[in-house]
Amino acid sequence: MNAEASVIRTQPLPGDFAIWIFIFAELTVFGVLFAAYAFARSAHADLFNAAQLGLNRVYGLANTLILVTSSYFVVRATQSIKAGRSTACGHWLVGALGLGGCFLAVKLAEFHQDLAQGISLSANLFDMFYLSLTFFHFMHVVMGMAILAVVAHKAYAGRYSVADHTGVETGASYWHMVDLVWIILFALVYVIH
Amino acid sequence: MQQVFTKAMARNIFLGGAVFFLAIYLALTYDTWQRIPIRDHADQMTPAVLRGKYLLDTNDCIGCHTINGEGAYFAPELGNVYKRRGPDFIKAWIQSQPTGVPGRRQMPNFHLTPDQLNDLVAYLQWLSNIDTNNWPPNIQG
Amino acid sequence: MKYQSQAVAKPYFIAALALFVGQIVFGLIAGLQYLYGTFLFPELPFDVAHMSHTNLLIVWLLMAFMGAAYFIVPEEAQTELYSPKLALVTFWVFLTAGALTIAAYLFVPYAHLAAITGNAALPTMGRGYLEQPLPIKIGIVLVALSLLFNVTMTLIKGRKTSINLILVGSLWGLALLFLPAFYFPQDTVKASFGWWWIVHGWVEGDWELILGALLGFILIKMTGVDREIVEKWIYIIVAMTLVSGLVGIGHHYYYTGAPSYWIWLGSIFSALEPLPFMLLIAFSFKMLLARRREHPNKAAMLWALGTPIMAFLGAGLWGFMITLAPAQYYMHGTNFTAAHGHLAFFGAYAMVSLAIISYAMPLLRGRIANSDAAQRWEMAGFWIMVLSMLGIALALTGAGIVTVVLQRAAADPMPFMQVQDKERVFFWLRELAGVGFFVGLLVYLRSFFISGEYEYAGEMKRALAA
Amino acid sequence: MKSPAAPAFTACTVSWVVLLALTTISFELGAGAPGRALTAAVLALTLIKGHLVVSHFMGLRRVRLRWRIAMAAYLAAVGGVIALAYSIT
Repeated sequence: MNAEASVIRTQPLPGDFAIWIFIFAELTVFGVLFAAYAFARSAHADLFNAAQLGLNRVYGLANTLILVTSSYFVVRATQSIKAGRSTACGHWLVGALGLGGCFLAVKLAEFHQDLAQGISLSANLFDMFYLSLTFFHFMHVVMGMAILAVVAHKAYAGRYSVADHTGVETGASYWHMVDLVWIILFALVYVIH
Repeated sequence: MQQVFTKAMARNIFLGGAVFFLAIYLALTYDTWQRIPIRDHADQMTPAVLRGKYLLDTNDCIGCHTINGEGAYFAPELGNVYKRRGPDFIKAWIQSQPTGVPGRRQMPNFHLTPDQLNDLVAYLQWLSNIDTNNWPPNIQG
Repeated sequence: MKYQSQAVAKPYFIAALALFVGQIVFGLIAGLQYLYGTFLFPELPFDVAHMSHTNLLIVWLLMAFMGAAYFIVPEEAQTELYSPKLALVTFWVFLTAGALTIAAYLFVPYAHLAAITGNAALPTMGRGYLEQPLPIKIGIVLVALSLLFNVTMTLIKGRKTSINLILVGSLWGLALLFLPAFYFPQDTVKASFGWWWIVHGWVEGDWELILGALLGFILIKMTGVDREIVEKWIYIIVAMTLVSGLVGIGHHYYYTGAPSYWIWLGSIFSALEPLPFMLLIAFSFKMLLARRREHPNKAAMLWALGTPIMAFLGAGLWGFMITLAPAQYYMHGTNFTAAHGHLAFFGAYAMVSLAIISYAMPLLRGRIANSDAAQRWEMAGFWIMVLSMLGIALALTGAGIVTVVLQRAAADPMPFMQVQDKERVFFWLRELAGVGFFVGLLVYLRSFFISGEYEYAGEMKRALAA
Repeated sequence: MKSPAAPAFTACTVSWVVLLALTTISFELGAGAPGRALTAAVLALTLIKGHLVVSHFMGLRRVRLRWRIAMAAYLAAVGGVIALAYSIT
C-alpha cells in the first residue's frame, strides 16, 4: 500500500509543463490582485462593507456551484479518456462547456444589473476591484472555454487515446485553475465582509 | 514517467497570452477614453488652448521641461506652472530669455508675439486643471 | 557566414556603431550642460543635444536590429535573403534619413523645421523620441516596410524556425507600433496615453521579443544546445513579457490624467515585469552550463551573458524601484526615471545589439572569431562600458534621491533650480562616468582594428602550460 | 470490472459534493453578522475547497512532492495575506 502510494505520488504534473508555468504565473497575478484587494479593504473597511451590500450574492453562489460542477465534468472527461472512451470524454467536455456558458450568462446578467446601478471602474475603490477582478476572471472563463472547445473537438475526432491524452490534461488543468481562482474570489468579494 | 513539455504548447501560450492581455488592455482603454475628457475638462479646450499646445509642441518644450512628469529633467515642471507662477510672470519670463547668467542653464528666446504668449498661457492654465491624482505632491512640481 | 546575402548586415552594424558614437558625444554634451548651462549656448541648446542623443539611440538600435534581421533570417531560413539589393538600398535610405534628421535638428530651429515640413497639416512633432519631422516619419515607415517585405519573403521561402517566427513577428510588431506616431490627439492626456503605446509597446513589449530572439539565436549557435529547448524557453519568456507588460503599461498612467484605477492595475501587473528578465538570466546560464562546445568567440559569449544580467538590473530592478504607485508619486519625472532609462536601454537593447554584432562581425569578416588580442580589447571595452553605465545609473539615482528629499517629499519644498544646484556633485559623477563610458566605447571599437584570426594553437599551448 | 480509476472516480465525486456543500455553507455564513469569526470560518472553508480542487480535480495528489508543496504554499500564502489584511482592519 505504502509502496503503491509512493509510486503513485511521483507522477509528473498532468498535461504539458508549459501550461503549468502559465498557471503558476496566472495564480501569481491573481494572488497579487487578492492581496491588493484585501489590503485596500483594510484601509477602507467601511466603504467596502457598504459597497459589498450592493452586490447580489445569489449570483455569486450560483456561479460558484456552476463552475465547481463544470470542473467536476472536466475531471470525468479526463477519466473517460484515460479509460479510452473518446466520445464520453467529448460529451463530458461539452457538458462542462455548457456550464461555462451558464457561468458567462449569469455573470453578464449581473454585470448588466451592476451597470444599471451605476457601478463603474471609477465609481469607488470597491467597485474598481470588484469589476477588475470579476472581469479579469470572466475573460479567463472565455479563454478556458476556447481551450476546452478545441480539446472537445479533438476528442470527438479521436485524436486522444489512453496512451496520449496530454492535451486533455492540459486543458483540464487550466480549467481547474479558473475554478480555483473563482472559489477564492467568491469568498473574498461576495462572502467575507 | 517523463514530464511533457512541448514547444507547440509554449507557442500556444505565448500567442494565447498575447491576445488575451491585449483584449484586457483594449477593454480598459475603451473605458479610459470615455473618462479622460471628464478628468481633463476637454470641453474647456478653446481654440486658444489648442494654439498654445501647438506652440509648446513645435518649440520642443518637453526637450527640457516635463509636462505632468513626462519630458526631460533639465528644467521645471510645466503641468502646474500656471498655479506656481501665474500668467504675468510666465509671459515676462519667456520674453526675458535667455538670461545669459554665466554658467546657468539657458532657455532660448522663441520670439513669441503677445497673442502667442496669451495662447501659451491659456494652454498652461488648462493643463493645470487636469485631475492627475494630486500629482505633483506640491507646488514646486 | 553560411549565405552570401548575410553580408548586407555588415554596413548596418558598422553604421550602428558609428551612430552609437554620435549618441554618446551628444550625451556628454547634454550632461555637461547640466553643469554649465551656457556651454555651446545658443548654438546647441539642451533640447537639441537631448533629442539628438535619444534619436541617435533609437536609430542605432534600429540599425542594429535590422542588421541582425538580415544576418539571422537567411541563416535560420536556410536560404539566401530575398533581395540583398533592396536591403542595401534601404540601408542608404535609412542612414541618409537619420543623418538628415540630426542635421536638421542641429541647423534649423525646431519651430521652423515644423513649419517647412508640413507639421501643421498633420501634427506629429514635439513628443519625446518622436521629434522627427513628418517626412522622416514617413521615411521610417517605408524603410520598415522594405525590411518587412524582404525578411518575410525570405521566411516564406525557407525553413520556419521559432527564432525566425518570433524575430520576424516582432519586427512586424515594431512597425505597427510606430503607426500611433501619426496620431497626436489635441487632448494632451490622450496624447500622453497614446504616446506610451509606442514607447512602452516598444521597450517593454515588442523589443523584448526581439531581445529574446537575438539571444536565443546566439545561444543556439554558441552553446550548441538543442534548438527545441532554447526555442520553447524563449516562447515562455516572451509570453511572460506580454502577460505582465501589456496591462503593466498602466505604470505610465498614474499621474498623467488617466483614470485612478490604473494606479492599482498598473502597480500590480508592472510589479511582475522583472519576472521575464529573471527567467532570461536563469535560461541563459542554464544554456551555458549545458553547452556542448567551447566557442572560440569568448567576447560574444560575454556580451550574451552580460545582457540578461544588465537587462534585469536596468529594466527589472531599477524599473521596479519606480513602478509602484506610492513610490512613483515622489519619483515620477525625476532622474530616477533617467537612471532606469539609461541602464535599461543599455543593459537590454544596446547590449544585445553589441552581442549580435560581436557574434556576427567576425563571421562577416571571414573568421569564426577574432584573435585573442582583439577579444581582450573587446572584453575590456565590455567591462569599462558596463561599469561606467552602472556609474551613470547610480549617479542619476543619487540626483533623484535629492529631488525626492528636497523637492517632492519635503515639508518646505525647494524650487526646482535650487534643488538642481544641490545635485551638482551627482551630475559631475554622471559626467565622469559618461567619459568613462566613452573611453570604454573607444576601447571596444579599437578591437575592430586588430586584424588576425582566432588561433586554436594558442589555446592548446595555454592548456598544456596549465 | 473494477478499473484502477474507480477509487479516483469516487474520491472526485465525493470532492464535488463536498465542494457544493461547503459553498452553500459559506454562503449561508455570509448572511450572518460580519466579524472576525465569520472571516476566519469562510477563509478556512475556502482553503479546504481550494485544497480539494488542487488535489482531486487538478490531480496533484499523485504528483511529486515539490509541486504539492508549491500549490499548498500558494494557498497558504494567499490565505495568510488575506487573514493578515483583515486582522489589521
